[in-house]
Amino acid sequence: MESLTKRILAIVLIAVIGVGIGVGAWIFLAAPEAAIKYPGAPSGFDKDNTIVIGCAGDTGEIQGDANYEGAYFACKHINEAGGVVINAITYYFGVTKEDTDESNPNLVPSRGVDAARRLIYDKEVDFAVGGFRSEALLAYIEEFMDAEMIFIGTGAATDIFCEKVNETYADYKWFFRFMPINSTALGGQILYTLADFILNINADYPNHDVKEIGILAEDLTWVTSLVGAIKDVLPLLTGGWATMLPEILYDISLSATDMNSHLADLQADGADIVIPVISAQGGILMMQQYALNEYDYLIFGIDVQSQLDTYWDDTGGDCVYETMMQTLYRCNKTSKSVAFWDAFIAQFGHEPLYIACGAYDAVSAIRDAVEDAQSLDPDLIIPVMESWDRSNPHLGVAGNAAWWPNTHDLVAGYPFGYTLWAQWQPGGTKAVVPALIYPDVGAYGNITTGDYVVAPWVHTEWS
Amino acid sequence: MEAEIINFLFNGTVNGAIFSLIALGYSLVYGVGHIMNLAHGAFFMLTGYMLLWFPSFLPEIPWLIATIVVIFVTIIGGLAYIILIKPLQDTSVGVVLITFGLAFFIQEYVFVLSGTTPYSVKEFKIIDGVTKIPSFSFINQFIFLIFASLIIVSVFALFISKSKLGKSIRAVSQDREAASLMGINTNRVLLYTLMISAFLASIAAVLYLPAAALNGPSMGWGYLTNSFAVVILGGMGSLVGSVVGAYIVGYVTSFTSIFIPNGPSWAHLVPIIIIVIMLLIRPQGIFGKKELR
Amino acid sequence: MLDIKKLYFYYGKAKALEEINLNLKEGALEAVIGPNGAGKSTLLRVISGLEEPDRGKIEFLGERIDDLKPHRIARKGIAHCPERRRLFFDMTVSENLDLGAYTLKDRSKFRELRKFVYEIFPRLKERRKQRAGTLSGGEQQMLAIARSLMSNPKLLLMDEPSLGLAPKIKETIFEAIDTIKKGGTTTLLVEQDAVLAMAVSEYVHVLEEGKIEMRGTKEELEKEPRIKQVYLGI
Amino acid sequence: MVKEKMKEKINNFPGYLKSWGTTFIGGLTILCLIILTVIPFLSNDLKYVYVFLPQFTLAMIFAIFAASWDLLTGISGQISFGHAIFFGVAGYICAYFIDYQGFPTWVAIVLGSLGAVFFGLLIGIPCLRLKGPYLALGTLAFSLILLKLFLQGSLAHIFFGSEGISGLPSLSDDPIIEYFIIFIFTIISFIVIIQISKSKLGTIFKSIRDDETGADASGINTTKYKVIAFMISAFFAGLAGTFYALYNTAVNPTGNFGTLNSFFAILMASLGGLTTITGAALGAFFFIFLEYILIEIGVIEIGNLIIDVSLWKFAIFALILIIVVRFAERGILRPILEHLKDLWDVLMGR
Repeated sequence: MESLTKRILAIVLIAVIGVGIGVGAWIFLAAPEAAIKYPGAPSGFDKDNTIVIGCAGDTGEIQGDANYEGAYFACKHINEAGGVVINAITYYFGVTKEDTDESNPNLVPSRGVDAARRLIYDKEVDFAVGGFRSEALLAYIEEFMDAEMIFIGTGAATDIFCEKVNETYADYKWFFRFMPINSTALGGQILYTLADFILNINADYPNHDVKEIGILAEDLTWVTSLVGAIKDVLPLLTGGWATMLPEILYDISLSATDMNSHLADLQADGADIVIPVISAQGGILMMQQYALNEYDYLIFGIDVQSQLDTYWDDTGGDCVYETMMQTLYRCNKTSKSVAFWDAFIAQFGHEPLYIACGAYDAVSAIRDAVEDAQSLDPDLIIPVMESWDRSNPHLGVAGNAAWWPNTHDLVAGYPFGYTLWAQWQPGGTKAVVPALIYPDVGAYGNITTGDYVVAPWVHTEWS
Repeated sequence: MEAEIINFLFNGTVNGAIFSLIALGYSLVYGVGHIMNLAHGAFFMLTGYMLLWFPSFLPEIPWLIATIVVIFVTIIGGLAYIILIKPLQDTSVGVVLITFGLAFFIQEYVFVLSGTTPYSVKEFKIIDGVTKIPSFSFINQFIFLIFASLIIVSVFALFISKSKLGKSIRAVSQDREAASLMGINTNRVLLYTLMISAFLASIAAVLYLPAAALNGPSMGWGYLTNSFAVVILGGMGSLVGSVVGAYIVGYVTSFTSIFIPNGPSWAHLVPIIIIVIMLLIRPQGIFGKKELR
Repeated sequence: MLDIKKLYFYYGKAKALEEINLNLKEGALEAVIGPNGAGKSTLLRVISGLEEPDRGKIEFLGERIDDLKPHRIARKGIAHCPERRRLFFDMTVSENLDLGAYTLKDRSKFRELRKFVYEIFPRLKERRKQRAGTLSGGEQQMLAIARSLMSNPKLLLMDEPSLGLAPKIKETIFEAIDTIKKGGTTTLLVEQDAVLAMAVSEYVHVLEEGKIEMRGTKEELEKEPRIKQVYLGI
Repeated sequence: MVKEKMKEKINNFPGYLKSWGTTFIGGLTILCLIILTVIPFLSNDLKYVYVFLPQFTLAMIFAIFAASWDLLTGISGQISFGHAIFFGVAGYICAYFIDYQGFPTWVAIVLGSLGAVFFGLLIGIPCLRLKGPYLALGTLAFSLILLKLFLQGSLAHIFFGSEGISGLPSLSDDPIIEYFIIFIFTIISFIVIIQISKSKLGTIFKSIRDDETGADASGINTTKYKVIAFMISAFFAGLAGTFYALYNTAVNPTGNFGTLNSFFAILMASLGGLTTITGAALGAFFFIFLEYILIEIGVIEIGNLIIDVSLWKFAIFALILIIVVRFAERGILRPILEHLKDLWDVLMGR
């Protein structure tokens, strides 16, 4: 008798668990349609009339959030302006995001692949923007290409992607790069700027030869070609004036003592200018030791973290006098730049990161391309986007976007894609300083917003 | 050349000072309880982030905050032992897994609160500024760190050799069973050991990080790897070995970074290579004895 | 003083101790003899809490101690001088003695005890600054005994004090045991060398394969032919 | 003689299978296999096929990996904290031969796995002298060295640098076919690993684990068998590594050599329960789907409190690990099986 009760109980239990799993699965399969919201799109708007932009980035981290903010902000502006009309039907824009976990030091590429698939097959996005870490993007880009979906890169600078477009156009034609310009072009702009800067500053100090150039870079793949180019070309560009010190390629897990020893090493070698090529945490260590020791050289180069407005506080003000490449700052880079900058700060309470500018421009460009093509079909949209060349650029907030034929890569150089050079100045403000690659006053007004300030201790030492 | 040698000596010494503080605690815990505490680096990292968080709700008196943080981390070390490690201490895989879990949890918790953005905590510097000589400038906080480390290590050595608790710690590390026969509560001693170890890691962070930076939630692992190298070099559980090993690792790292071509990118491989070489040649370390068990 | 009732202990599934009954009066010196692997050391390990018995009861001064941790038992006044000495080899002789007196709170008692053990083992006094690991085997054994005396124990458990020692040193050790007995410390001695054990103790238990096979006073046992043959070699 | 025995075995096999199928473990295994076989066909929904189903594929890849770790550590007692060495090396070799030499995918998979075996030999021999935590440290150190070497930009011309190798072909563009390829390989791998652990070889491994000096004394060449354990384990870890590379269509240093991978193997195997082998599969499925569920849940809003669960996913992960390790020392597979068996017995009316 007892065993029978037990038996019945067990069967009931299994039935309950079975039904539970079934219901769970049903809810899980049925839910996505109802549950997905697309921020930015007008509420209650039909999914069929919403163009959904998928943001692939690292949720909760600055780059991923910037990508989302930029895309969201663009959608908001587009929708406020009445959306886009295709064949007499009004479409609005919405955004959605997935976490690719790209900025995790222990990057696991399968997360990015998973996120990409979620965007494509779950959120059913129409276009995707994002990506900033090449290793991750290299893995998940394949998903978008397999799904024949237009993907606009907003953060990764490696040439590889556009080389792939060039080599196997049929497989990769859905990829476009909106931000930043590729690393080769970036290298060129850095080289010209630096060469000009070295010669100018040397002229300012008759009592001191500014000629010894050091490089401090993290030992990762993206820097190798850049560092190689600086080493080989900078002396030539300065007419043999600049001499290069042995470059320091450091392990990214370095400590403060290591950084101190590298900086002291550069000092001992007699460096006058040090070019950092840093994307990760090394920058803060560098500036901290630099400010503390007041080393007798200038820091002028790439430090991605330094582009953030929080960097001043993060370093406790030690980043003062650092000059770095920055895609956009509040200046008249294009006619839209200043207005965008202010509106962005009003919306989000902080400055837009370069990825945010890229995502904003990318989504705006998608809108224009869709309108021109009068279709959502990538095969019709791609030719429209390809038609934006140097004679017919697409006006954005971060520059005039024009693509080289076949590569879907940005054209570099004023007035198309170029980077600004900004310096942290006492008091925590940043100034766009004059550089060879752009005029002080451009087509839309003043580009530079201040003059370069030589760190006072260096000034004393040199004069 | 002169500047390079000073650079090498100074930074090597600073490395040694910081590694010795961190590795000492690690080695102590291993020696006493055969506990491989993978959360040791996380204690170091957590201290740094607490220095960052606490000023927002405590009065901004640096030394007070620093003291509270150190006490906090010490208590966390103790709790980690009582709640997590003690029930598993007989299985080496279990201890490793649980301490890894703890380290991973602390790391992710810090990540959720502060992300991977680096931060500065320089308001906790004890001595600001630098001391300049013609060819080199010494960071004062680092000079202080070197002396503080030497003092702490000496006090620690004195404590271990003279105090009653120190003697019981040594007794437990040499023969746990015999120690318990003497009436020593071995688990209690292990608890104190873990707290001391967390305390040392925490002190190291308080002394060092203000002159450095919080380099993201995963920065603890590098110090843990260095601790491995140090204790493998000096001999697992040998305290003298830990200190000597720490300075050796410190100088070798610094030497590689300064004098070897392309050294900076190899400098962090050096401790790991030391681990492998020592394990293959002399697993018991320079000062260690062959394990009897 | 010590009362063991129906004690069972298993190593995994192997029976190590089976129905041990043992009663020790205050001030007595009793010995447990038996061949290698009979479970003599295990018995002491169970008493001092290093192993937890599977069944049975151990009472010390009327209190149950079989479920206590070793350090608690040590604090109750049971000192265990373990097999193979188990000294703290990296520490000096005097540090070993300090640790022996770990549970002792009274400083004057400590000094008194130290004087006492240095009297029994003058060699230790000479070598008090030396590391225990550098001592000779006999000296190590002396230190082990001295160390267990330092806690001023009510009951001393002594495990194979003669193991691996030269005959001459064995004698010294057993003279010391005799002195300790005269000092009034209750002692349970486990020893393989039956001749020596029986020479000092009043009452002897014979442990074979985990069971107490025989017991009696020295005189009683000496009459047993099996004891004569196997243990005394007569 | 041997042939006849084999023949007899083969002839008896259907009967054996039938009787095995009615036992509890056999029935459960067959049930699981049936479920795993029908799962791909349950829905045509794109999300189901492209997002949900690949989680199974991924879980199976990690199940092979974790099982290989269990073979080395659980069965043979050689504690490895650097299993990512084999996982990563095989992935890289496979990727290299496909991308740079144009080899067919399957040849590259075989080469990758064999490369891992070679590394098993390479790591196994020097690590022979080490025991327990020292061995753990040694293997960990080896994996860290490889990770750093592959990460260095200045060595990119040898080790492909931080960006690794990308643009590999998938096993199949159709997730269902990919699923079944991995499924078949998982079954084969598990059968082989379980058979090894039950065979004479497995007995030798276990005897080395339980008492190395004893095994040595009874005439077992422990050195040889330890290296064999390393090599077999490395083969399966390598197989999983090549599949993982093809699943991602790319390899990079942290993704393939990352210390986290080694720990994943340990976590999964010990969650399921050491030495059970099948526990590794349970652990792999548990962790992969835990992550999946946390991402699915996404943002929770409780009043004013907004918690992004997907941000907390690793913290929750770690917490679960701590709880499981702390309170379920034997892993969760055996207790679950025991309870299920009770239920089964009740259902069968026993």
